[in-house]
Amino acid sequence: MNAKRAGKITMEALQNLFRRPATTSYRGIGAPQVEPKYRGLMQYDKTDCIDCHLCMRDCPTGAITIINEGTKTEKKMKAVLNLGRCVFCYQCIDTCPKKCLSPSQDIEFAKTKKDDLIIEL
Amino acid sequence: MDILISLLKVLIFPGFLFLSVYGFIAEFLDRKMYARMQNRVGPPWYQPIADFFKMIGKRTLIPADASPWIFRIMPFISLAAVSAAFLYVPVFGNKAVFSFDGDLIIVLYFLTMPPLASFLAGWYSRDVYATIGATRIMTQMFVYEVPLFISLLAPTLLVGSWSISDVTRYYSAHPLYALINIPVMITALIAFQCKLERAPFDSPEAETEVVSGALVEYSGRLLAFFRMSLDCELVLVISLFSAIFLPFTTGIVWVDFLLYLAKTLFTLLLLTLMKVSMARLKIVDVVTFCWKYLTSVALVQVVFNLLIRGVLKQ
Amino acid sequence: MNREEEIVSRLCGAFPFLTDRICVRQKNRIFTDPITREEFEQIIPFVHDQLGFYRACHVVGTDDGDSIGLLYIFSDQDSILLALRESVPKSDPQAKSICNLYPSIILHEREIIDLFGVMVKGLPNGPHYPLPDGWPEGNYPMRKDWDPKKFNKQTMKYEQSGEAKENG
Amino acid sequence: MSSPGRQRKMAEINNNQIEFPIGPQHPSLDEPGCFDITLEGEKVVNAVVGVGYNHRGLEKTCESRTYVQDLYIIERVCGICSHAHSSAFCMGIEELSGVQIPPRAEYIRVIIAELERLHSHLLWLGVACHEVGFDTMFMFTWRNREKVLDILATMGGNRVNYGVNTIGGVRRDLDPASIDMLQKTLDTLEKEIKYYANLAKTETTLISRLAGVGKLSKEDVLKYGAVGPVARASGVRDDIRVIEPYGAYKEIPVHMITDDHADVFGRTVVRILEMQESINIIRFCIQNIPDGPIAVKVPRRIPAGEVIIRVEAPRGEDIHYIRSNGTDIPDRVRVRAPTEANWHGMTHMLTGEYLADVPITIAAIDPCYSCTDRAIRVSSGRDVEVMDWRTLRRYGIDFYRKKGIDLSTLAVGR
Repeated sequence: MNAKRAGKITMEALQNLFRRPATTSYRGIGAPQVEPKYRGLMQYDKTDCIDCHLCMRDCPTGAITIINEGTKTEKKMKAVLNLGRCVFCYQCIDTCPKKCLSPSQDIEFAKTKKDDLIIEL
Repeated sequence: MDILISLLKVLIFPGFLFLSVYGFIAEFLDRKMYARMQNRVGPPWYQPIADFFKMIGKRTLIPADASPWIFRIMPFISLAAVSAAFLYVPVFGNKAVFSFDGDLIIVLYFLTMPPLASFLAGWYSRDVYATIGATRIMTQMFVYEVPLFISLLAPTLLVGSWSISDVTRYYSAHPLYALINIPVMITALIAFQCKLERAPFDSPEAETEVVSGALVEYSGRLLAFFRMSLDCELVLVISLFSAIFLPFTTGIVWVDFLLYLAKTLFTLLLLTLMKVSMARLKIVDVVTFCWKYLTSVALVQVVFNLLIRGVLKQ
Repeated sequence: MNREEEIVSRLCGAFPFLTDRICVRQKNRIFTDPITREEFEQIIPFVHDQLGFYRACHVVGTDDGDSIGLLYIFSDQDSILLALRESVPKSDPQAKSICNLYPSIILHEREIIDLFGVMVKGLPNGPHYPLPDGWPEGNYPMRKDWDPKKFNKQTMKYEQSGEAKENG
Repeated sequence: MSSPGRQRKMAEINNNQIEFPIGPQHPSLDEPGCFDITLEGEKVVNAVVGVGYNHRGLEKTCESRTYVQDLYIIERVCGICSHAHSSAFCMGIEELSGVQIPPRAEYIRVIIAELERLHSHLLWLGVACHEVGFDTMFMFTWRNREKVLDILATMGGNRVNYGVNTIGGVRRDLDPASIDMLQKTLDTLEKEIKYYANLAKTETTLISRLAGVGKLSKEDVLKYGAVGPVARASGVRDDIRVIEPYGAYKEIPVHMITDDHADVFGRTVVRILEMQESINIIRFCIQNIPDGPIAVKVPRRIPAGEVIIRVEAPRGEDIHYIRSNGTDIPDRVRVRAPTEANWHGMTHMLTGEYLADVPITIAAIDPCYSCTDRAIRVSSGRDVEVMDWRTLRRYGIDFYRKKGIDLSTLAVGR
């Protein structure tokens, strides 16, 4: 086994012919499986939001925007995320004092237009 | 009527059409086996054909500095040479479409055309990568041609004929004699790998060094035909190899055809295994290896075969 | 006496002007206060030959208002980092390369030229680094007064008034 | 029509010398960099290293954002050694503000750092094998790298930018399920790494491509200031984990791997053995990890001061310089990535080699162009090539429009 010669990987390669491939064909399998704690698109729960904008302050890329469309008493909260800027670091989730933002495993959001990347959470 | 049948044989089966279809199949099998040996899924069965038609549909760009005439004609010269050579190799039964004494030499000379065409194509592309790739093709050609010729001629010494069909018939009649040729069978296989510019002898088209070597400026239709000629060259090589070194035929034409397929696919497997299992050799190492080992083994076999022939004649 | 103090005392012994201007800020880290070009040039051969600081890790350019600080960081095979700070005025930013003793500083000194506009003399010929070829003269991006928002990427011009168009 | 973007003419042949460009776009480079090689036949007589294509303005960006925001920007200096950069940055800020982070957090940082080293070295081994045309090994190593990435995704939440670090500790705890998964993966990896070590030492075609290539003697390492596996392969004892232990490395026994081949083969051996060492370190960490909190609170305003932090990234010594001015925004952040130190010996290594050895010699320092070039934004629209590219893009859009697909509304990649 320790002798020097060429083609040492041949047997392994031949055995691989009869093994299951380590990769999968991407065609037709839909969304790929991700790990349970994978950082996907965050979820926004507007009921508890106090409009403190702490998430906006800590966002490294300025991707998230919290908008209050109502008044101070009658809150009508909206979170807008620019997917083109978001780096999915989840700092906003860590920062949020009321836990309005929560993680999810949704990872499919490719778009064909740049403007479509700005989505409402 | 004879002309019509000859024409059919040349164009359809076992001529050009069969060659190109089998070329695509061989390329697919090669890629698929290569992928599976590396634990990957590999391409779907229609991938080579899809590639071919996709490239046909793309626009062809010719560099301003290149010689347009040579640039355009080279893929077709390469393809024509391979198709012509294929007619002398027995496919259906153990007789080729055409054969005469000495057709092995013709086939070998046709076989030098694809590398030569690549060389000219690369040289006249006037690109740095293509130039380096072309010179490497030339360097490599000079070192593998000698052991390849000697390796292929050694078995014919026992037969006493330089016709591929005769060689096949002779060894079918005496299959055990084929065992004598095992050393040159190995050298021929390695030299063929060298000729096909596949790993570990793929330094002319080493993508990490010279991008894709001589064909770097090719695109569109011309590249499609160049690739097709390389596929056909692969089929020609495995057919020639199995005709000379794997002489098992039954005499029943259809069974022989199936045997031909089995033998060529086995050869393809060997070539793929070689491609899988080694790192690319430097061009200097290729030169040393070919002269030092391949040529000497082949020469010893020639001397040995001459002696055996003397014994057999008595 | 540990390694840091030993190095400090040897440096102070050889160069009396360094006394009170050199200190151990953090474990294994020796910093100096700003020193002049001439003093710096005297120290460097000593640091290289006598103290065994074989590697110049990097040059950090800092914008200190009126002057530009060049923090040369050297390391030895042990765990000590020596940070010599040289200060050049912004009005006449001139420095001399130390690449004859430390070839590994070339890339960092080129960076100082491009990003801070300090004319480092004595570098070998070679491509400039890291700004692109068509970069306009007089734009030194890492200086504090250079605002990236005022730089128009299409025309490659720094617009003094107002903000250039955001091109995302 | 000439081919677009490649106006390169057949180089003038003077004294049999050919100018051979590798890059900025070349199959052997993972990222843009330009190496102007002067060839005499197949021999390299001169090589000019040109880097600087990957400037993204990170250091300037850091000066206009808070420390918390900077953490994620620093993490994205490099995709492969992201954890090393963010650890160094966190350690610097913790040092400046005088905070001691909990021991459990330090252990988790070490586990992630060693997993990162594993995945980086496996990636390197694959790339190196690809450079020498050994694609099978390339696929095998990347198959196993995928297992490490799965672990990292489970523990951190992403495949490369794990986001585990935060200022004052770590963000994610280690749960028993992922420890189980980690141990299982380590067992398989250990077997595979033994196989690679054996293969790299006995496969003759591989050895012939690696041995004697890219020589950088011990004296040259000291002269050019090379770091990491490049230095260790020449017998220089240079491993920050050993010579200046930080974090949990103070308690963990780390065995420094050195080799005296001083060539690409030595670097391969060092990296393979380091993977084995990383596995041992992770096992030690799993057994000895203390319980407790994983993070402490650090005030947003950092006291004024300056700090230099060194950590051992997979590619070598990573130095961060942070200067704070008492606000929550840093005054100056300077990242000296390991690759930046390794470029200087490159010309020396390349000169006298065969052309075939150039890609592997470049790859052997495990170059990370993004790490080297952080500083400023790249601009476009300055010369003929871009115009040509635009023409081609125009042509492409028209081509697809004829087929009924309109791509012109898509954002222009820049």
